[in-house]
Amino acid sequence: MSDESIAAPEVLPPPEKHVGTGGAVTGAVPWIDKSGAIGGVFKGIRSLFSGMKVTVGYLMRPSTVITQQYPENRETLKLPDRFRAQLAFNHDDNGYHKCTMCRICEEACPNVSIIITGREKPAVSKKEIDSFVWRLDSCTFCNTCVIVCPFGVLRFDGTFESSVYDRRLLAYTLNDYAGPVASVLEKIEDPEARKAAMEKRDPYGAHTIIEALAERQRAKKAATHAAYAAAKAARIAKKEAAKAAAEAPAAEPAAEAKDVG
Amino acid sequence: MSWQVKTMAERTGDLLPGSPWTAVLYVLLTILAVTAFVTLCGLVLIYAERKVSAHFQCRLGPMRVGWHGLLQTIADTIKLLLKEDIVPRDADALLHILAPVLSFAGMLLVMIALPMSPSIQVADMNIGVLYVTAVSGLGVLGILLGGWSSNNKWSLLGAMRAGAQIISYEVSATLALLVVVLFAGTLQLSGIVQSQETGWWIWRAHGCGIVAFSIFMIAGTAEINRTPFDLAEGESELTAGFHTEYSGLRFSFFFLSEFLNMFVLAAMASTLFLGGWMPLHVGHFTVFNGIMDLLPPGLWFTLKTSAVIFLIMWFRWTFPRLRVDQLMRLEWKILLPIGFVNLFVSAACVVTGFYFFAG
Amino acid sequence: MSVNVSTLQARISGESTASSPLSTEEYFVNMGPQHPSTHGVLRLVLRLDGETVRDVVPVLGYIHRGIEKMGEHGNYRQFVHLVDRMDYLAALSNNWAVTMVVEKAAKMETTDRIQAIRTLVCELQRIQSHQLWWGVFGMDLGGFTPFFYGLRDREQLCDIFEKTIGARLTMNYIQPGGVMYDIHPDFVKDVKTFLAYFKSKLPEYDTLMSENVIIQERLRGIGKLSAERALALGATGPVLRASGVAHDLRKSEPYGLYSQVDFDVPVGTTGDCWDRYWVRMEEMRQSIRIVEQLIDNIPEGKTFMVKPAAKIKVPAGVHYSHMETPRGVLGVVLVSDGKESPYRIHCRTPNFNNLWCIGEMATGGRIGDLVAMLSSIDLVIPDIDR
Amino acid sequence: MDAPNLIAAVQALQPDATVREKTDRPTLIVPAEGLVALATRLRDDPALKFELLEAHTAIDWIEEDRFELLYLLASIAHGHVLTLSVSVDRENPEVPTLCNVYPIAEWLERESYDLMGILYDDHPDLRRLFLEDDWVGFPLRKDYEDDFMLERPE
Repeated sequence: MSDESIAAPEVLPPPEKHVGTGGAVTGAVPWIDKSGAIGGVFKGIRSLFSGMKVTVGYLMRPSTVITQQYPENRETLKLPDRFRAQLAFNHDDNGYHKCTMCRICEEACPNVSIIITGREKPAVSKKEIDSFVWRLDSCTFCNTCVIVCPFGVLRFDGTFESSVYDRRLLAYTLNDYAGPVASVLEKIEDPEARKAAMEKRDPYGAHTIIEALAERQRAKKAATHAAYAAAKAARIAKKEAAKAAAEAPAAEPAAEAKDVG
Repeated sequence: MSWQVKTMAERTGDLLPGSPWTAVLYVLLTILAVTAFVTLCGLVLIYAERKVSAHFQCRLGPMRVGWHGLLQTIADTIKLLLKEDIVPRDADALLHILAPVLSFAGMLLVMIALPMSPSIQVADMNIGVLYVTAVSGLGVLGILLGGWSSNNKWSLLGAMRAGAQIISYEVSATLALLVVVLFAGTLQLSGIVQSQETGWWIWRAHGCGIVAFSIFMIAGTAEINRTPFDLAEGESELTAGFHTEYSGLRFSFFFLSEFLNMFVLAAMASTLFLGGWMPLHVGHFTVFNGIMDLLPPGLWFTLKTSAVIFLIMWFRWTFPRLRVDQLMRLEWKILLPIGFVNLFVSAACVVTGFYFFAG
Repeated sequence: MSVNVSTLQARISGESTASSPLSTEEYFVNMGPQHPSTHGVLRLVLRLDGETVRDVVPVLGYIHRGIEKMGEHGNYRQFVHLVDRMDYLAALSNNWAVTMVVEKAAKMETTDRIQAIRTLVCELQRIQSHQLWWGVFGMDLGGFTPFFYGLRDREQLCDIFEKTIGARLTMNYIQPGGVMYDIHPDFVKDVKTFLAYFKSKLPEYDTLMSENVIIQERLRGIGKLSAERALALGATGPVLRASGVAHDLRKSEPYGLYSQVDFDVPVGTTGDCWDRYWVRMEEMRQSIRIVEQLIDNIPEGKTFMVKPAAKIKVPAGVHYSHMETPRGVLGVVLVSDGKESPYRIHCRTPNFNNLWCIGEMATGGRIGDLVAMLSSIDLVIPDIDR
Repeated sequence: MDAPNLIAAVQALQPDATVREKTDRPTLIVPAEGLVALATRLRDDPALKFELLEAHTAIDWIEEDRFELLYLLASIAHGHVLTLSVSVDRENPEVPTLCNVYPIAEWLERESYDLMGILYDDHPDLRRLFLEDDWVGFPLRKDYEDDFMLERPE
């Protein structure tokens, strides 16, 4: 019985190019030789006992337990820097961000989890961000927004406990304030003027923006459907015309000429 | 040292002529004690299984409810009691309800015959071994009915597997029991325990005992449907086998009887092969035997039973499951012939008196 | 010639094939979509005769998300993260397959460092994927403990990936033009620690499972698939190699740095479940070899060749490239019309074709065998449904 | 066999096969009628021996009003690859099935029928693969629409 498993493959031997650097491995199967009835039984039983030795080894060594008791070990639980849990804005020591509202991240996001709105009346510069909305509920944590951002505004941080009771709260406003970027703010000498240019933003206040967007989307979808239907009708009409034209020429070549005209 | 065996049934008999009402009270107390024991035993076993399996697998197991999860089983019981009890629409409702009770009753009936110490035994029948074998067969009826009445193909498959498996392995288990009966010369369980006063049957019989013990353990594990013989449940094959359609209290009956069957098996194995409540005695070495007698017999029984239960758990958390035809082959082609040969050899040993401390 | 569109009802209401008067009644039973050993939402309609399987009809689509259609609406870079969700146990391989076809079509240059990192993480993920498979295989055969050991060792690799990539499952790491991040400073040290650890655990895997007599009895001669049938049924990866065909794209069409490393291709002989088991066990050892050769020799260089936000333009035409994931050949057909988003993307996923073999294998076996066969194919259902 | 030789060899079998441009694999455009015969010969010819149908997919060229079917063949014994391209009419997309040549085609063609609506003649079990039996429409077609589709907002 054991010979079978070590025998060379009979069908379709591996082509030579596969052998290359290492070659194909066959055989060396740790197969229990059951050629002798009694001996085979004993070997089989021994294999069972060696398995039992492995498991009892772990039972005897409680140090091998790897369970982490999660809520209790919050203090010691350290997630790596790159861990993708929640998108966050990089605010510098003054609390200023660098987002210029270039919308590269919004465009790169595969599923519209980032929605950026600009201030209607910018205080200082030409374009100022109003809200940077990130939808955790539709985010796939692909990290694309972080790597495409030319100013390093975004980062993923390890705050992974983000459950809430209302799913509308899963849309976060990431920027602390609506207003110009750090470089512009730093040019303003007067601290009062700086404060006036900045407007506080609530991290959980994004759902109004999303609802407005959804409304727009519904309207657009209706329009798209109408466009699809029109395109389909046009295609069918074109096809009908072509068919008619294909059938027609034998009978009425003049009619075709009229159509073309 | 001689052991005064007095069962609860005998005590009731003693009480009956003088004060019949006390006797009735005593019977009621005994019933209460057995029920309490069954419940407690189930709780402990489930907790032990979860902890042992966890540490086999580098886990911690239950840790939250109570100290190291001690109250986890109680919490689970409450959860099971509060769950909705569903009887499928197309099920045979009467049998569906009856099945877990039957399964539980079979286990409970065995429980009263187990000698746990000289004074803790409900009834000591002179046909104890026969009774245990017969009554423990009731369990399979519950499983078969449960699987059939559920009106679910997976359940039916599980029940059929269980039926074939339990009835087959009963043969081998009985053959192994007979070896001990031969050596002890009695079917009475307390008699078998007392016959091991000079040593346990597992080693006194030149190998016959250990072979019979191995067969009994394998066949017993198969009878109580535990891995590697858990084909009736086979969660990766049959989702949950015969109890797929059970929920809440009825499921917990199946669950509890499965665990208590494990206790019954371990208790039987320790009674027959490991001396039951009898301390570790070696022949007539009085000093050694005297030291061993310092531990009370009840504790000896508990220790031995726990050891056997641990062994069964160890099997479960190490081995994969056999296939259904391999299971049958193991029984009819391997265990049964070995069992028969073993029985004949034992008979020869008994006739010739060729075993340790004979007579 | 006739086109006859059928339904599932028609497919499973066929006449019983039993002809003997002593034959028993056959019946249908649904295995799945909620079943412990279909590993997800796969549904198999079984025609059973007692315990014997007479026919298997897989019913798919419970997790079909239309990834191919979604791909047509985004740009090339946005498609990469979608394929994470196909074979989620080998997300890096999926990323690389898409990246490879885009880079090949758009003729993007890469450095040796990029290729070395890609090769390394993919091989580590091959080990990771096989570890999980090993555990699940044990569980499907009724032994629970291997599952925990497999996951325990997998966790070590998850930690390594967490540090470098930041994700545990849906990586989106390999991008057209490079890799998202350079490797973490601890990467080399961590991988070496892991290799030392895992090499001591592999013999334990063997003791617990491979050498166990029950496992061998359960797997030997079960679910045989001859080399001809395996090829005809389109099987690839370990399933094909277990049947005796040494087809491994890492050898035959080396990509990444596979041409520079020395490794063997394990090949089975009979194509039964045991061979598939053994091929995967051996592949873990070979992957360790590959990682060992590369880990000290990661060349220096850039890790991203273009600006991450740069638009990718693929010349019009049909492009195809394929690679060897832990489960077989993952090919991506990319049809471009020269615009920013693909005109059509089709993924030839390994599990889709491998699952088709189950009908061939399972007929005549028992339910327990069917579970072993399903597990030995190492199915990941989202990879089938896409 | 390298690509030019391969194309020449196949063109010897099927003289009206033309080379498809803009691909990175050797690709031949063949008519639908002789597909089964050609595939059988490609599989059985010892010099070609395409034993693996690696992938099969359909492309909806809606502007040109046709479907293009791609059959990606591979030979493991010889290590060469070939793609067959078949064009069918968009209104009546019927092609012969390759089930009898490559058994895997049964699934690949079912997928293609399910999502693209290609009809395969003589297919033994042509039914939906992913979607329900009563699904209306073929989602991968470019003109497919249903109420669940979301558009990316501008």
